[in-house]
Amino acid sequence: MNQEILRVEGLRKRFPGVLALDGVDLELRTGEVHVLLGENGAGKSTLIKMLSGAYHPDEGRIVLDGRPVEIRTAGDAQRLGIATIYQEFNLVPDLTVGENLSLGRPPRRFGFVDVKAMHRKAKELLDRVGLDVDPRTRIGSLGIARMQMVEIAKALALDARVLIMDEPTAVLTTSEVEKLFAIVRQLRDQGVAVVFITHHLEEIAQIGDTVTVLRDGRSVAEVPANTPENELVRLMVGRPIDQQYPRAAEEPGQALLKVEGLTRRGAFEDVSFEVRAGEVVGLAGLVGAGRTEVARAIFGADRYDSGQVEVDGRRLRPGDIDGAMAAGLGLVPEDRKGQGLLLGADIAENLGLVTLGRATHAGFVDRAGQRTAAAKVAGQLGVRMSGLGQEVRTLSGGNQQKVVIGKWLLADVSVLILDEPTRGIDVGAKVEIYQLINSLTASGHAVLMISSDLPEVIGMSDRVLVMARGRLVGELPADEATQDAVMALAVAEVEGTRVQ
Amino acid sequence: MSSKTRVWLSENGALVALVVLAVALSLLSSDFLSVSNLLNVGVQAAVTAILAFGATFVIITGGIDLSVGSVAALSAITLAYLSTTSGLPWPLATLIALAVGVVCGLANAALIAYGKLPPFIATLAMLGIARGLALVISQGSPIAMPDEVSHVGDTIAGYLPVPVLVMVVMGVIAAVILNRTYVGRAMYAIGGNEEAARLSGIKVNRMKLVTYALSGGFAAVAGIVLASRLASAQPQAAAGYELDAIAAVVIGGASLSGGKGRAFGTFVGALILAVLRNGLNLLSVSAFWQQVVIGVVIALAVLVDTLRRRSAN
Amino acid sequence: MSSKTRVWLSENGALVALVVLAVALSLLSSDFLSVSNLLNVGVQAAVTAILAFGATFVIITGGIDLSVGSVAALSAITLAYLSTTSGLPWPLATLIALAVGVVCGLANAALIAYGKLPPFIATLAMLGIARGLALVISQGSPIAMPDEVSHVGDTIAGYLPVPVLVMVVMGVIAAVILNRTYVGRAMYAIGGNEEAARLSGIKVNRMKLVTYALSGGFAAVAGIVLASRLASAQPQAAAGYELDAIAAVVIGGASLSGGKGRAFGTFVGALILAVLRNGLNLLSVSAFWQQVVIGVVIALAVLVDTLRRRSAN
Amino acid sequence: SGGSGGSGGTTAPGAAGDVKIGMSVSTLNNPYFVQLRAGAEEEAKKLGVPLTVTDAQNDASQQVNQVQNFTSQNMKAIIVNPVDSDAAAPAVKAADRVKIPVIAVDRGVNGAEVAQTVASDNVAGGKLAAQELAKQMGEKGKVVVLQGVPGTSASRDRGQGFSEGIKAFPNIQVVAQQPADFDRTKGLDVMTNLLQSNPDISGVFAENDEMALGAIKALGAKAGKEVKVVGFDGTPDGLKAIQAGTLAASIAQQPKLLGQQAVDNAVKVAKGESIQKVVAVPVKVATKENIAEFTG
Ligand SMILES: Nc1ncnc2c1ncn2[C@@H]1O[C@H](COP(=O)(O)OP(=O)(O)OP(=O)(O)O)[C@@H](O)[C@H]1O
Ligand SMILES: Nc1ncnc2c1ncn2[C@@H]1O[C@H](COP(=O)(O)OP(=O)(O)OP(=O)(O)O)[C@@H](O)[C@H]1O
Ligand SMILES: [Mg+2]
Ligand SMILES: [Mg+2]
Repeated sequence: MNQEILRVEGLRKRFPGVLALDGVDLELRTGEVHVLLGENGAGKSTLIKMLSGAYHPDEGRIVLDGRPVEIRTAGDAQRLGIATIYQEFNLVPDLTVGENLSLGRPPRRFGFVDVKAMHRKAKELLDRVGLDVDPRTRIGSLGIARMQMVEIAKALALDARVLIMDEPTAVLTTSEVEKLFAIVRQLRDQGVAVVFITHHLEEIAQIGDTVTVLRDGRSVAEVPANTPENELVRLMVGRPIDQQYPRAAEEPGQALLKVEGLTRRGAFEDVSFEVRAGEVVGLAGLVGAGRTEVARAIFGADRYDSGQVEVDGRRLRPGDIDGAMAAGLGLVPEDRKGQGLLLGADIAENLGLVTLGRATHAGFVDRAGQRTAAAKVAGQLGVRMSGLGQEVRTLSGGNQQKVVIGKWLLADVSVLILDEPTRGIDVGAKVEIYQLINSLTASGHAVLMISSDLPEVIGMSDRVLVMARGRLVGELPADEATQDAVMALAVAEVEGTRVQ
Repeated sequence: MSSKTRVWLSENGALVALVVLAVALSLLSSDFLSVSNLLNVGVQAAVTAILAFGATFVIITGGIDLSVGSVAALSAITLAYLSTTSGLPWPLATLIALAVGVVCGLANAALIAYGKLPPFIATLAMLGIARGLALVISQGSPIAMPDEVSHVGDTIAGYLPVPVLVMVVMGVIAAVILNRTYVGRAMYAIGGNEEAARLSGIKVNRMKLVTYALSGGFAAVAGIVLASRLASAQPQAAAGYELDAIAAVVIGGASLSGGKGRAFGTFVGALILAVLRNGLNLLSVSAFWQQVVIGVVIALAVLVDTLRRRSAN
Repeated sequence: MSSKTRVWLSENGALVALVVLAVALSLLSSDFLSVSNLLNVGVQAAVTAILAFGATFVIITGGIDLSVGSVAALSAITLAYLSTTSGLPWPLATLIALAVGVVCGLANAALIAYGKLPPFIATLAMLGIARGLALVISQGSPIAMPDEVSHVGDTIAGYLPVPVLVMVVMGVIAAVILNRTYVGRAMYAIGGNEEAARLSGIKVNRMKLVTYALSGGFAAVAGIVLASRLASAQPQAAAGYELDAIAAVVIGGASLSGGKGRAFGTFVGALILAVLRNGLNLLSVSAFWQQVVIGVVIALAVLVDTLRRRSAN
Repeated sequence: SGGSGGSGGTTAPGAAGDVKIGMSVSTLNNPYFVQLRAGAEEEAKKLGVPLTVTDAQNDASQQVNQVQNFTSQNMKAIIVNPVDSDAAAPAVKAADRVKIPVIAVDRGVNGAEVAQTVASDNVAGGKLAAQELAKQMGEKGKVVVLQGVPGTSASRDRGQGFSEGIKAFPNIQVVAQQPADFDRTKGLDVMTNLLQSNPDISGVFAENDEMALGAIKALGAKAGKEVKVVGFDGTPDGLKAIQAGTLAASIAQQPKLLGQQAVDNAVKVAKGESIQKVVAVPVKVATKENIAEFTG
């Protein structure tokens, strides 16, 4: 089986102000899962975008089946049997799941689109990835994890020989990851070559065969996937990391966030909990458990039917973001592209957004002051950029995420809700963010952290709340919160009711 | 109300507004609800509707076409000039006139797809260019349409006006293209997320060529219908119709940011505009107040729709 | 070329087009490059530029304002009517006229922010309403402006035209608002990603009120300048100027999808349009060809800019 | 065949209240047509007939729509002020089919029979303008022409009349013709621009008074002295300018009289009376000397 199928030699790509790739080599064999590892901004996505026809290299060549090939468009890549799941979703929100699955090549009869066949095919693909949605559902109405599963199904539809996946697990919970891995193994066994990008180191040993490490746009090593995590980290970051979850628990103070009986019909019911000063409370659950909905309702981004929210003793009016912020509440949303960032604006502008009001005196904004503050937080988070003036759109995914977090760190709110805060962030930078969370709680702030990354929730929370089907189903103190315990709670409630 | 009905209504909100408007008018004016008047409304909606069908394609891709009125005039002038002044047989002249519309659309698309011009600017330029060429060709004077073509403005069997027929046919064509063809679905994809469309292997530039060419072609048809109704091609015909056409599309539920829109909605939008103008004439509303009333009713019609949709959610 | 210069140029591409256009015209016509002619161009750009500054706010938020021309006319008619016909003192009449512009803008914003109407529809409705009211108030005839206000159309010290002065002042105000104030920065945020702006604590609806109110206020100023130049307020003044204003904003580098745009770019865009019209008059281009030439030059101006920008990358 | 369209035979004479009349005006964005409407409305009030006026906003097809709508309303007579003489034919034919008489006012209708045309001749007016301008310029010098909206019949006819008329004066040279769209602001801007390239002109012909008033603004102190401006229409503002001496002359069309005559005859034809085929409302050259005739 394992003969070479694709080879990349000396690939170089320059963007204005950055040398994104500086001579990358990569060798891909059939029937292997090849993991690309590297810090945020190392050049992973740029590399795969040149294989998929989204970008064109400045120098270097791509060899497929021993012959050099030119991949100029997405169509070229598809014809060569290369399918790609991008880090950022490439779905059309207003079209249905079925149409997105056959985007660009709908089944046709007599020249007309055959809607029935389209939905039939879609159903098959959805079954394959174990996603239980109607092909007629609008993509825009799906949660982010379901969208990711649709993306995966869409790539499968191509029956490719080379399948590239750019951080597919970043937004998935454990059970979806399991499903995904089953699919990947199956494909690998059929001889498909898979390129897999992830920042979850534990996944590498589970699914990978070979690892190529990228650093600063260069390929620095090719190692087997069973290389110890510490070693991988060292190769990637250039130094070892002693503690992945450096949580320093505090003595909790008075309750800063109190949620009582929060209910919105069809989304969540009777959610009550509190978060105290100095505490990090984790909120775990399966995809679609309703965690995001609860967080948005608390913050005032969405309405709710009944219940109440108090921050620092002040009762919040439903649907009043401004009031929530004034009371000292902040929310880092899960969807950075849709809800977090002004993609066309620069980094300074984005980082200053939440604190815009505070930087305003008599109607005028202190932009110099904002810039200074932005520079500071960008430095703290290690945002890899050509300057504060770089358009956020052109940042790497992980660095975009850092910007979303950074703007709230600047706001210095007393209660910060983080929804999937480290999605797509590399190990090194994660530790930086955890340190920042620690310093928040050390200064008496409270943090509610929603995360689908179980080790993270467990490693960083002082208490873990578990949600299932819109209800809080349990609470575990830090020392009892193991992956099994959390999953047991999250799944127990679901299994009885879900129709497969 | 069954959930299907509700979904259907929420997708066809403009229709509700149209019905309300029609009921109100038939109460206010006894002349409104006669067959002959309703056919008048149909005839009066025809040109805007046909232009608007073409604009629907463009708007669904997230673009805008300001040139439709001018292109309509240019096509009609070309037809009249070639057959009347140059003596070409009318079928050939008609074909060339349609081709002129398509070529204008292609020129728009080339500027947008390859020149990366914003659609607003490219089609604004074409608005001037096509109008200017219409004036140059006609030397500023109307040109008589060939009689054979002018029948397009007539009435069949004494009651069925041909413009209404043409409007319906063009509407069906637009609906089929949008719902059932590759190009149509690609338009939605491009308007919904151009980058995703491109990365899914859709040839975005080529699709844009088709889209604007369709808009140009529809404009040519509209121009011919308009000139036939007047039995003469006017160089200043359909001036300012672009805003009406776009309004019809947006009233019909499309979004100017792309990805949304339906031919039926556009049809209803064009009818709302025509019913409104017809009704104000029937009610003898003073000329100055008419513009005010039209403005208010357009806002109300769409407002009712959005409020209803919000309360449904 | 230093990298700073390059960045500056890529942000001010329209300026390059303007310079090329000006050089071409000064070669073609010896009359173009005189101080008096350039001041003429300034005067002729003034009304469009002021309208366009207002439209810049709206376009940056991702909206569109089609009502600016009508609102300008309504404000001017209000001023002239109140001071001439009703005998109000002119400073009071002027204040009320400005308020009328602001109120029209607020009405637009209310429909958009709270009624969730697409900006295209809300402002199209206002286009009709404001124009209709201007006709109703004036009974369709021009009204003389009070002499004191008409000085706004004059020239100071024999050479500096007041409209140019007003344009520059309004431009500076627009630039300061956009770059330095909370409202301005919020406009960019809303246009860049409305949901992200909302989740960052920006009161999106309130900001939209301010945005459209500013646009209405600027339109009122433009209307007063226009009427002062003629010493009479015309009910049909500035009809169709909305497209010119939007074109100026887009030529100046703004994007109709929001988040981008600068007052200086808009200024250059308005100058390009004025220079073009002035040049065509100087060169005595025939009436029919003028529209063609304007169309071609607008397309070329923006094309040069986009191509240059692409080759820079 | 003046009464050819008469369908009102059944209407009892004197029961004027039954006689509904519709009138479609080409545009109301111009004081001239506002006056025409005013004349019509005054006359209708005097005669006690309901009159509906619509504004076609210079759009020929909108006008056809309005006439069709009039037929739905069972108007007894329709007055059309054509946006375009050729394009009005189908509207007239539509009315003809349901036997409603049509009166054309201000502009004629080509290609369809109307019961009556009440008009002043634009081509003749253009000629008169040329003669008056030449006279005031001493039959020599340079002239510029401000044209109306390109492609409109008013612009065509007046322009044609003027160029024919001016040919009789070999020492007068037309140095530029530029469109200003019948608009006062554009008249001002275009005149300003033309003065840059033609500083030595001594005459201006504007195809309507609005543009003439704009041109006068552009000319400043020169208007009425070094440069003679002749306008068209004789609007109130135009007449004021003649009194002030800045406008040399205007070809006055007496729009009020046009409106009056049209309504008067529409009522007659609706009642089945026979009317003349053509009513020529005279165009007159309004100058400072005879201004009293017009302002009275
Ligand atoms: N279109 C672009 N214009 C300018 N710079 C870009 C562009 N695309 C990527 N870059 C830059 O290239 C570098 C590599 O980015 P890339 O997206 O490949 O990183 P990555 O390894 O995928 O990181 P992550 O783990 O955060 O996704 C980054 O510094 C990024 O800012
Ligand atoms: N495809 C769907 N159809 C209908 N409702 C859905 C669908 N997807 C999600 N929902 C609703 O949204 C609720 C929450 O979804 P969401 O995915 O935001 O929750 P979450 O717990 O934050 O999960 P995630 O891990 O995706 O953030 C679900 O309880 C469900 O009611
Ligand atoms: Mg990446
Ligand atoms: Mg979530």
